[in-house]
Amino acid sequence: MSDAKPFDVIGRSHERREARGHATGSTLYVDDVSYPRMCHMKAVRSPVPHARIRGVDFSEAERVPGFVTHLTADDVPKNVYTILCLIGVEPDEEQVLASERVRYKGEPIAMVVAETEEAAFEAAAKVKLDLEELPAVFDVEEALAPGAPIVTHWGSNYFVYEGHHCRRVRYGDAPAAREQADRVITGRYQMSPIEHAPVEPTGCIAKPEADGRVTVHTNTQAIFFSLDNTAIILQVPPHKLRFVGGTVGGGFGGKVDVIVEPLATLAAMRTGRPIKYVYTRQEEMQVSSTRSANRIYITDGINDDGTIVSREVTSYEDAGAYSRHTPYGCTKHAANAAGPYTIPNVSIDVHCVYTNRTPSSAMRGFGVTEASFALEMQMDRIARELSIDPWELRMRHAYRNGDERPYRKTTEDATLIETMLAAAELAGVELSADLRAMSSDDRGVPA
Amino acid sequence: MTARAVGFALNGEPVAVLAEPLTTLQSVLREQLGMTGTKAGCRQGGCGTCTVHVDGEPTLSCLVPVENVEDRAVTTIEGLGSPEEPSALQAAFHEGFATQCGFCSPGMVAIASALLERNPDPSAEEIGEALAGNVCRCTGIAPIVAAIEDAAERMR
Amino acid sequence: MSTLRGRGIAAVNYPTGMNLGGDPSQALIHSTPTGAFMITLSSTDLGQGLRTVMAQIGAEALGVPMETVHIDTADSDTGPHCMGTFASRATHRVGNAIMAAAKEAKEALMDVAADELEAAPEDLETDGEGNIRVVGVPERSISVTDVALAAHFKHGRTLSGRGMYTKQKSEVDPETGAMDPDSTEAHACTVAEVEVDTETGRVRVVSLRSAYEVGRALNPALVQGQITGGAWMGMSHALYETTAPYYPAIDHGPEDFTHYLMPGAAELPEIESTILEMPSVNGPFGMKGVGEMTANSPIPAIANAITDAIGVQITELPITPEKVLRALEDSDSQEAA
Amino acid sequence: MVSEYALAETPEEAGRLVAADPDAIVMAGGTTVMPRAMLGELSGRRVIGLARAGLDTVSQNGATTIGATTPLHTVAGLDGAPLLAAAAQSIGSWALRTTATAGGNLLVGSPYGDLVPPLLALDAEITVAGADGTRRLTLADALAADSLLEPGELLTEIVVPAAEGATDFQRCARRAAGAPSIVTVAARIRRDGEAIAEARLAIGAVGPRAMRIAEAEDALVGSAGGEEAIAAAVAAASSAVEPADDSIASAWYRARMVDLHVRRALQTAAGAA
Repeated sequence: MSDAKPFDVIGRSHERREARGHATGSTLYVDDVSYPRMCHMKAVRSPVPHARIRGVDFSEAERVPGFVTHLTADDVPKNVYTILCLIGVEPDEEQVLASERVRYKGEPIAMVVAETEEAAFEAAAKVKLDLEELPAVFDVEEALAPGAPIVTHWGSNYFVYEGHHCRRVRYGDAPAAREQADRVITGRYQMSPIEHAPVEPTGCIAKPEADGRVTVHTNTQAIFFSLDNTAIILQVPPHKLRFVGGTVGGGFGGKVDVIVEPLATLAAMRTGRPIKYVYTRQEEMQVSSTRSANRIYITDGINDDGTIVSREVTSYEDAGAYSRHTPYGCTKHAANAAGPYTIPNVSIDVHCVYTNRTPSSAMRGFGVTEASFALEMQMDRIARELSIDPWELRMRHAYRNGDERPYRKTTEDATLIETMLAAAELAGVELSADLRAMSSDDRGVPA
Repeated sequence: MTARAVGFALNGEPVAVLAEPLTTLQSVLREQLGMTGTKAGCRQGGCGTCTVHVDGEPTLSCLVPVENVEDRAVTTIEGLGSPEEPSALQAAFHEGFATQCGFCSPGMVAIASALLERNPDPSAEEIGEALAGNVCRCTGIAPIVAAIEDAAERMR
Repeated sequence: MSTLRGRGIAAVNYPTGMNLGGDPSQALIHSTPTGAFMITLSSTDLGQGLRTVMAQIGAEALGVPMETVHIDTADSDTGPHCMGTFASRATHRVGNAIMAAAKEAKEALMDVAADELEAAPEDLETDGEGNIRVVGVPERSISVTDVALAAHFKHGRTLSGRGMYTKQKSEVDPETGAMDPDSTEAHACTVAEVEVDTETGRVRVVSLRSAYEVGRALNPALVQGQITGGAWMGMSHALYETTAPYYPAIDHGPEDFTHYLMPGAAELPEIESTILEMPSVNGPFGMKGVGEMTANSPIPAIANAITDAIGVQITELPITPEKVLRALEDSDSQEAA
Repeated sequence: MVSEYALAETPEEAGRLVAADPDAIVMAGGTTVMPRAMLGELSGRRVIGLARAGLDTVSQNGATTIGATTPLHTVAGLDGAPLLAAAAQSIGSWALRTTATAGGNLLVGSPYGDLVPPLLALDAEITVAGADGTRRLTLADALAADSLLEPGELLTEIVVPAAEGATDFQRCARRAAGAPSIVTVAARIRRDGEAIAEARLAIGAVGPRAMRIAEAEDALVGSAGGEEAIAAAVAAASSAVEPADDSIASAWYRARMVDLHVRRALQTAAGAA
């Protein structure tokens, strides 16, 4: 390759366009916007992880000076939804506001609108909840065991993929290959639930316009996705809504949920006043979605020469109380659960499991981050048990261009080997000539 | 009527506001005085995005009632420089890719400018110690430390 | 106090774009009368630098200076549809949409320039500095501004383009899992070095040295920003972060940044990285999505380095000092037995 | 909204305001009160502010007298009080320390009161103003009572005698800066010849309150501060504390860190004494 770049603009480190505004505090974020007569909204949340709702009493809340109105499930036109309905995912199951039953600690039961933020907090705290606590389940495998408390409304604690209780990949015959293998190495790997922790809290302002439309200023990561879901939940024609955003103080996947916009829009339509709804940090930390805490079991059939002949993966994604993006994440996980390696026999089961936990959802790399964590620890486990150099084990199995993936796609942009060689060089790791001669375009067999 | 008039100097100019008891300096700055460069990342004293200077001392404006700053001098990010005339520190931040989403940047600049006023040649450790209360979720912090070192160099 | 050192590696791939596709994005481009180009989108800048990179793609594809290209984004009344900023998709999807829109807009630009220069459009080129000239005859040149003025006030033509990119949605075979989950794959490999304090169980990440294969780095500083930030986040995931410290129990969930732990400046390792560019088949200018992947290889690399240091594999995240101490005590008692 | 924020202008006024309204919330720096106020939790309550009451002076003449509202940032910069300075510097962040106060740190409760173990090790006393005048008592005695202050009382100052002997402060946390303590340990050892004549050991962040470990001190006094005596002191500390789980560390881990950091603190102090 010649040193001269063939481009004028591409490949150059142009200054970030917003950077000057960021460094001087002049960039405007959602919470920096306010309007005359703007009200604030806060949530009344369940203090327990699973309960029947017997009653909600607003009488004391209504007496707080500045109280404007409250919202409950009865006010939400399509209160039960699922965010991925836009790409055909069913069934609807998440409650915008809980009615009859709460399924996780922190689930919103009602909203309170007040003239000031402090009054909204105070009024929300004064709403009296009459809850009958129910047994809860927090562990993915316990949730699938017989007799577990049932989280969903359809009677099982798992998502159904076209008639299967998990998302599956079957390539070759992994159990048969394992039987034939010289040895079997298994591992159990557990991710943790992780908060996106954007420094800017999730929030929006919904402002009614004179022409009957509502303008929503939001820090969503996906303008139309949020608009369309809001229209569906509120059963209003989408053209009645205008969503404005584009400047987000960190997302990491957490701002692909559509929680604040429908509620603020509903309150704006209700009151005729601009409504600001911004999460507190406590809500961000404990109520907003997390990364799923996958539990991943890997069983590999391996021959004594270090060849992995089969890989079986059983993974449990902890969706928490509602699906959100987890059914999608499970499929992405299933596609990636064998790793960037060519293994002739692969069997993958990824379960989307419901528990009484805060729902998990999209987060930077979800589905793959968890798979990579487990797989790369498993590769090390194999290397240690067989006393094989971990570089060699990986590079021998690394997928090559032209290889078929377990999901039956032919590889065309593989560069794992070249990437590993570059990392080894950077880290001063001396690799053998055999390894250095490897290429993603050549299967080759090291001597 | 429980509101009280409070006067203080904001970025060198006298201002007076009418505030209900225990209103935070943060909300007075943001909601009454239009100084939205002071951010509200947690309002628990844990993220550093609301850092301002009170009589030169770095202070978390979410923890301070505005009544406490009566007759004092408050400097916000807007008082440290502007897009047209950024301070050396602000220039080092934007030129050095020390901002990503930008939400932590004003607080980072505020605490760093307090540091450089006291210590024109801080070590990476001293910079790190100064940044202990300021959360950045995007950059990995290292670019921010580098920008502060760069600014110190520019100011010498 | 005794310190154990260890080194670990991890190699990962990462798919670009929404899993299974079906995630369209559009771009509209038009010129102002004086030749600035407005690119209208509905995409979101999360801090990764989307506006900057989209302007770079637009400027390169149009052949005009970067400073004359503006990004107007995320107003559903004015911007065409975009699925959103997630799944390492924005630069790929929206960038491809801009490429398509720019092609159309540039054709209009060159057509009008050809009329003005009395030359054939195919004989013209942009110089990237705001001019269009006849190839090989640099003195026969016209500024983009003059072309735009002529287009508006003389020819009555818009200099505009529409672009859309979508990867057809793939259905999953429910029996076999056959599917098309990605547009291209980026790659990363991290070598982590750690020190483990055997008395406290604390892990110090000494260094993270990584190679990232990103197709093409459209803006190397912004790619580096993702890498440095992602490496930090990976380290944070590996050693610190959890909303449920006693998972699966829900007790003692942290509610603030003081208790929700992430590494600070004092915990930063030495981070070094190499960027490899092996252009993809279908990304704009060969790019691959890099935003999410950067956190992925550091997590298992650190975990593997800890195994290397202490001789026991800790397989539950985050790898807290307590887990390290328990692992050390368990292995001691096993050895004693 | 709170009903009133009454800012005292003098120490005397502060004392009067607090004595006259024992139900009021007394606020020094405000680092724990303000977030609660923001959430509307203090609605209708009266708050007495000490920010302008002149309780923030420090004097050093042998003993160090620290006004109750002295910012931790000031304590962290005190010359000649290394134990206190180290503990203060380890708390929170710079911008927090300019606001959080020494007195507040005594009253805030575990796991935040990192100043308390050093003060206990130094035999600090506190001055308390009440309706019937002021009283002076040792911090150790105050902590042994049901509550540090009686209703209507105001903490006005902390008096720290000049340290005799050698001291050490150990802190265990997940991050070098800005993380809550898992364990804090302060030790002070004075020798008379070879033998330890006086020993202080105080532990914080482990249970609901920081505490002096008298059994551990007894195990050291009279000994040469060798391994055996330190081991006995560690064992005494270990059985005296009642560690709890929180989001930062489990009771199991805390217990181990108590042992380790008590040992480190005693070894350092005994070695330097």
